[in-house]
Amino acid sequence: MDMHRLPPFKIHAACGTLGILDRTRAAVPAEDIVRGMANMRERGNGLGAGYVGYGIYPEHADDYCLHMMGLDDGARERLRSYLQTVCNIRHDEPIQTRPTPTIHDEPILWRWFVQPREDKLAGRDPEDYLVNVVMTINRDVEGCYIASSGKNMGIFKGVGYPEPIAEYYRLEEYNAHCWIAHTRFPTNTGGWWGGAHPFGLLQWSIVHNGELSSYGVNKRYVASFGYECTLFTDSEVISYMLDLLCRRHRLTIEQAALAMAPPEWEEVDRVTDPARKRMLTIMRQTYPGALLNGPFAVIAGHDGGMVGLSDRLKLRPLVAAEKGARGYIASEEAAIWAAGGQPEKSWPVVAGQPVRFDLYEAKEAAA
Amino acid sequence: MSEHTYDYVILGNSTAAIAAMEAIREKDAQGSMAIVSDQMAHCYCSPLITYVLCGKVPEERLNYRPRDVYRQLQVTTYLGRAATRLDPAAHTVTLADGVELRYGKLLLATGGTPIVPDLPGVDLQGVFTFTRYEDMARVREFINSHKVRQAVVVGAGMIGVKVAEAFATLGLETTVVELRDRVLALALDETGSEMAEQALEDHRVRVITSSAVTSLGGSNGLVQSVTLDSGSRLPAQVVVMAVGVRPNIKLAQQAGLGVNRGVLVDDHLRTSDPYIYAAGDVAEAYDPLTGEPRPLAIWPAAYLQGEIAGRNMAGTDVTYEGSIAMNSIQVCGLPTISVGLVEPPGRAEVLEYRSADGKSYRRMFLVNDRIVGAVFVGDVDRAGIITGLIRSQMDVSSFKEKLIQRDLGLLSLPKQYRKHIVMGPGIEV
Amino acid sequence: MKRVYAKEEVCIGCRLCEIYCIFQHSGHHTLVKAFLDQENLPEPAVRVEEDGAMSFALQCRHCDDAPCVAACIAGAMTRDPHTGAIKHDEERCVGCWSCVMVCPFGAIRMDNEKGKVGSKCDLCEGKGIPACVAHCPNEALIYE
Amino acid sequence: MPLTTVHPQFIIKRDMDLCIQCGVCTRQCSYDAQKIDPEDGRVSSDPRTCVGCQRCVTLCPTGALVVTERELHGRSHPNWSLQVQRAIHRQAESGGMLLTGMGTDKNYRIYWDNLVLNASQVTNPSIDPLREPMELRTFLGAKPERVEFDDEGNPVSQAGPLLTLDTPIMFSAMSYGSISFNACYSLARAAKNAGTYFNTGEGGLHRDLYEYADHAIVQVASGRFGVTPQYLDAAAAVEIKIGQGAKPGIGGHLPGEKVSAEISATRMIPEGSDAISPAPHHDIYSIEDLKQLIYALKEATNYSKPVSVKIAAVNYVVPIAVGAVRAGADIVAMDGTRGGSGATPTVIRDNVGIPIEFALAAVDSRLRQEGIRHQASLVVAGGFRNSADIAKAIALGADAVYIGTSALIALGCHMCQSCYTGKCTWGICTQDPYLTKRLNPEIGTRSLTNLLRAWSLEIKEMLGGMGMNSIDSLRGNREMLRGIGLTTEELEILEVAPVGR
Repeated sequence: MDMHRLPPFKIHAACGTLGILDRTRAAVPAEDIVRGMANMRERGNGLGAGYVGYGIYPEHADDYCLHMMGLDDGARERLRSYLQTVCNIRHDEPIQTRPTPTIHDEPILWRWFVQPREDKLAGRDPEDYLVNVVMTINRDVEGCYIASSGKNMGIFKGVGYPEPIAEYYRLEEYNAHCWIAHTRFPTNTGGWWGGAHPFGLLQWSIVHNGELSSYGVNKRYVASFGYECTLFTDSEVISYMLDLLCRRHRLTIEQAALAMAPPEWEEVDRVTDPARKRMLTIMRQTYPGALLNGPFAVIAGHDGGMVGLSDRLKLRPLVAAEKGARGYIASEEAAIWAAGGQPEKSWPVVAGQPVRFDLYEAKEAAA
Repeated sequence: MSEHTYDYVILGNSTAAIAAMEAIREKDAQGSMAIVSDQMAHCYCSPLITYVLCGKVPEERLNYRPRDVYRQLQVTTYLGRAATRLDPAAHTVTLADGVELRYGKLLLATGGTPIVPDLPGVDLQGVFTFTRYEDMARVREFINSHKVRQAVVVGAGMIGVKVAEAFATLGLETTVVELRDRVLALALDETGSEMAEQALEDHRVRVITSSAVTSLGGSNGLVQSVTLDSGSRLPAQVVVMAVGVRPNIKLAQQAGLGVNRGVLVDDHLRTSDPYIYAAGDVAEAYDPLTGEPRPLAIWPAAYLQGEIAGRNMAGTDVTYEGSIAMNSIQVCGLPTISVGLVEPPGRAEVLEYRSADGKSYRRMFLVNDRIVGAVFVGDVDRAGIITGLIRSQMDVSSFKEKLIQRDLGLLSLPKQYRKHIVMGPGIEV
Repeated sequence: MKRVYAKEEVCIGCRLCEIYCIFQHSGHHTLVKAFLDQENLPEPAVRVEEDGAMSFALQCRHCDDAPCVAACIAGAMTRDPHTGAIKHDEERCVGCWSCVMVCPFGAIRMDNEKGKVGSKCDLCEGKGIPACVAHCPNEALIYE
Repeated sequence: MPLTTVHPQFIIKRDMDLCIQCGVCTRQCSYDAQKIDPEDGRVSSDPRTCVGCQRCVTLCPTGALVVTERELHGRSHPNWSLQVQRAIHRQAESGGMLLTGMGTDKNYRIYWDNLVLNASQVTNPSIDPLREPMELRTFLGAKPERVEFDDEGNPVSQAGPLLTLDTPIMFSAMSYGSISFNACYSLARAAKNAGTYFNTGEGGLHRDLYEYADHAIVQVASGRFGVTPQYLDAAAAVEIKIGQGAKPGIGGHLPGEKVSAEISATRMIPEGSDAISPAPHHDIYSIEDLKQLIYALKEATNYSKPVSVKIAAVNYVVPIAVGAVRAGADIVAMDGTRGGSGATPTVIRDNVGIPIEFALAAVDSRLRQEGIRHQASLVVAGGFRNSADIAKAIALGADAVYIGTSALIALGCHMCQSCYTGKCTWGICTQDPYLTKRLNPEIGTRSLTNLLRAWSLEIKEMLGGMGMNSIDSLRGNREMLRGIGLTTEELEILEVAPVGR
């Protein structure tokens, strides 16, 4: 199964998504997220599932953790030899797994805690540097694919239903304050480990249910800023888009959502407050390439918490809920109930309007 | 209140009266109205009586409005009874049979009476005037019941010429005698009259001009001959006196209303008495071309005056801009039209056109670049354009040379005038 | 009432208005048949005036205070109280040309053989939009 | 007159059973091919002068006329086709350049017909244009690369002056002088109705059209005709005309007899004098000269409106277009080889210039690679026939499309390619008042507004079918295209996948 040089065609899929965040950073037991995902079994076809956990490597909180999937034994060493040239490898170890029925053809799973090498940074922004490293690995290091590259977070995904994948990756051994999970219904591929969601880049992780008809425009837009799409999935493009808008253009999440799911011109024309109208107009004039058109529902995880966004016509379900310190976002409310019992408050995510749950500490910092 | 009281009373039953009746009813749906006429006939097109005489128009097509027009407009009719006395103070008019009508407003539309010169033998049988239906009926009956071969018509005006044409059509040996030196002198200029005479001659009507009738000879009460001032004697078994018509002002005069040759009226067609109006041949209204009032015995003017008088009587305020003299008469198949002044004052500019075959002729008179009169003989196509220019007194200097051309059209007129018409809601000339 | 107005700036002098006016009043159902029946082919009630690049089509204006109705001595020219259109009754017309004398547009056409007024625009009453308006290729005639 | 060996091009057939001798055809033909024979007053026709404009056929009330192209006869020869022979006959007679109108009639491949558009089926649903607003709003001009905000959350980034289009279709440059005032007037009013723009071409802006100047893109061409401060000030945008698709590299020539009083006033040239637009701008001999002119125009309009540069699509269109963007152009308009023209040497029209499809694909890709695609909008022109061509162009990366010939056809043009004669029977490409009346601006405006409305509806329908409710998601979305019957190099240049992949 050639992971790298896939025929350049678009991968279509439907999916189920669920995100749980404990805003006090308290650990969310893995079984909660797994129970929620099991409830959405119908939304997947067993050809892909995955989880992202935030706060799982407290001891390496400042190091970038690269989750590697290797095609063959040699892949690890090939990655090591390249990685040494660009980063200081603090520590590397296998990702603990256990044999699990229905999980097979698994790649070599290894994680590396790294820091960019000062001598190679040459004044460049370390995060830009790391993005390049990840894209170079995915493109040039034979048989090697980086699933996630953020700090104190990691993505555990593969071919299978959500429960066996959780079982296989022994998720119960991790203490994450935020789990985001995804079950996949790919259509035109047999499914492969790297293609499963979530898709991660640095702190961002994306699970996505939908089908971007604007994929061609979005792909070429992020490409013109140096992001090279190799997986041809919507979530890859969306994660690059978030990284571009929030990290490099330093837009707030609301502003990024305005670029990706802007109000229609009819609505903009009706806005009376001139400042807001000017802002909406300049955003749509500047970011047509960021407009995600077609149905989509996205849950994005980042250091500060979790965000949900759906397309401006709400063609895919997305619902949010709260229970105590916990924030939930999911494709179905039933999954939320299954994960953590009846929430105090639940509401449908408004079309085109982001819903965000932030860690309490992040709020105090910002306030 | 006696049953003969009406809001409106109209004396007369011709075009002016009918126009007034219809105008009043359109403005005032309820007002009670009566119409009085010394003639029994239903309102009829008087100019057509010569056509009926010679059979060109069947008698049943003579009526000017449908038979039930009075019933439809709820108008009470008093026909065959002349009005004999008018009392403006008492607002009453007394008819020949003694019936007295009380009126709110009264219209005098009694038209004109034919002038009958006081000549020896004028009372002989076979001598007629020819202005009313009865005249035509009596002439027709006389011709059918007597051996008539020759006819003489005295006066070659509008009526004289048409009666002569009718007699000739009936096969009578017809002669028309005219005091002036040419026929239709009031309507046409010299060339026009010449062409009209030629048409009459072609229709076997003998024309004798510049001569007057001195006496009529007859035997056992029937007219047999007409003697002229030249001394010649014309055999004739029927004679029609068509020397002219005079406004019928006797009633108005006796009622003390202001009269001249006709009943004097203001620009609302009111007479000197605020409740009495006058319209048609009886009235003497303003003529914009001559600038002073004069009686104008022409059909379109009568209709217009009647309509405006009616509207004013019914309470609206409409001014009458006056009518210009105009005549359209087909002399034995030769169409002739004349508008405005036929004898132009002093230094008028003259435009003239004569077709190669001599059959059609046009002449126009301009006074400081405004057309004041025009004559068309033979080819009268689109003559109304010139009529429009005369009525509007438009400055024609910019297209003067086009006026007389045969293919005169609206395109010959300045764009503004044309634009206004072609795009305007209708006639505002 | 609705009338036909000519927009001189866009009249192209093609005379289709005249052709369709003739056809409409010809009593025939096909244009070709109408024109084959030469003898009783009616005159068009609309007349195109042309002088170089200037041209426009003119027909009876159906004036509000129509002088022709006033002038007609035979009661042939009357106003239809319902439609307001000026109608000409060929039966009653005696060919005295009083209407020709007073029509300021020269829109009344004389038919000298018959000695009567030729065809006069009846606004194609009962036949929908006037034929001249319907068939003007450049919308130079409007009916409003 | 020596014998002409140029045979008539058309056959005029008249069905005598249908002809009613009404003479409409004789009044409508401005080429004396239909005449009334004075001898018997009957209509007759002379095919030698007929140009096949179908005017008589259209206006004949009984449909009695058929005008067909006359098949060229003579022995066929692969190298010496009968058309080639005719051209030589003509030049042997005239000794001059052969002129023609309209776009090339050589059957180069039309690449739009080798591209097909995508549609959603299951995984992503179509969006129903009847229920959802389909957004075609398009902005032409320079946009910021990103939006920076101040502390209060207000954007500090500024877009350059922009044109706002309600539909990504504009009317291409057709000057007053080559086409009639009524045609210009119709284009102007239709542009205003449809919320888009018309282009004055090299002919200046007629004083009566200033009322529509807020929808005008005014051209500054090598002849500088009619370029005044008011002209620049009143317009919505200024366009420097470097080239035209039908005649890349050469200038233009409006014969003196066409330069009426109105045209001379609008172009500010003496009445009756030939209006020559020299081949190069004689003040632009290099890219930096273009930059100077661009900024001179920006200064003159104190940076209040976008400045466009129109070039013909030629071999080096990529460096030229990218250079123009770097020289400060807010809009780059590229006119492909199938573009139309009122009068052009046939040999240049048929042999010079490249198809717009490749120019567009290459320039859009290069601008994206250079990361400056946002600095200018791409407008393409040249032979756009229907809304599918437009949608495909937008998918390749165009912001908007100029249409010229299709607009003329909407106005009545029947592609007889005789525009240069100035006797256009449809009143479009002529100044003769007897002919210009035939284009009623009310009808012209309505036809053009209808065309734009129809095409916009079709584009919305196609967008909905592709699961999009905004043109922003189609612009440059080459995923939505697939190539049929194209070579791999062609697919590579177009960056379009073959059907089936």
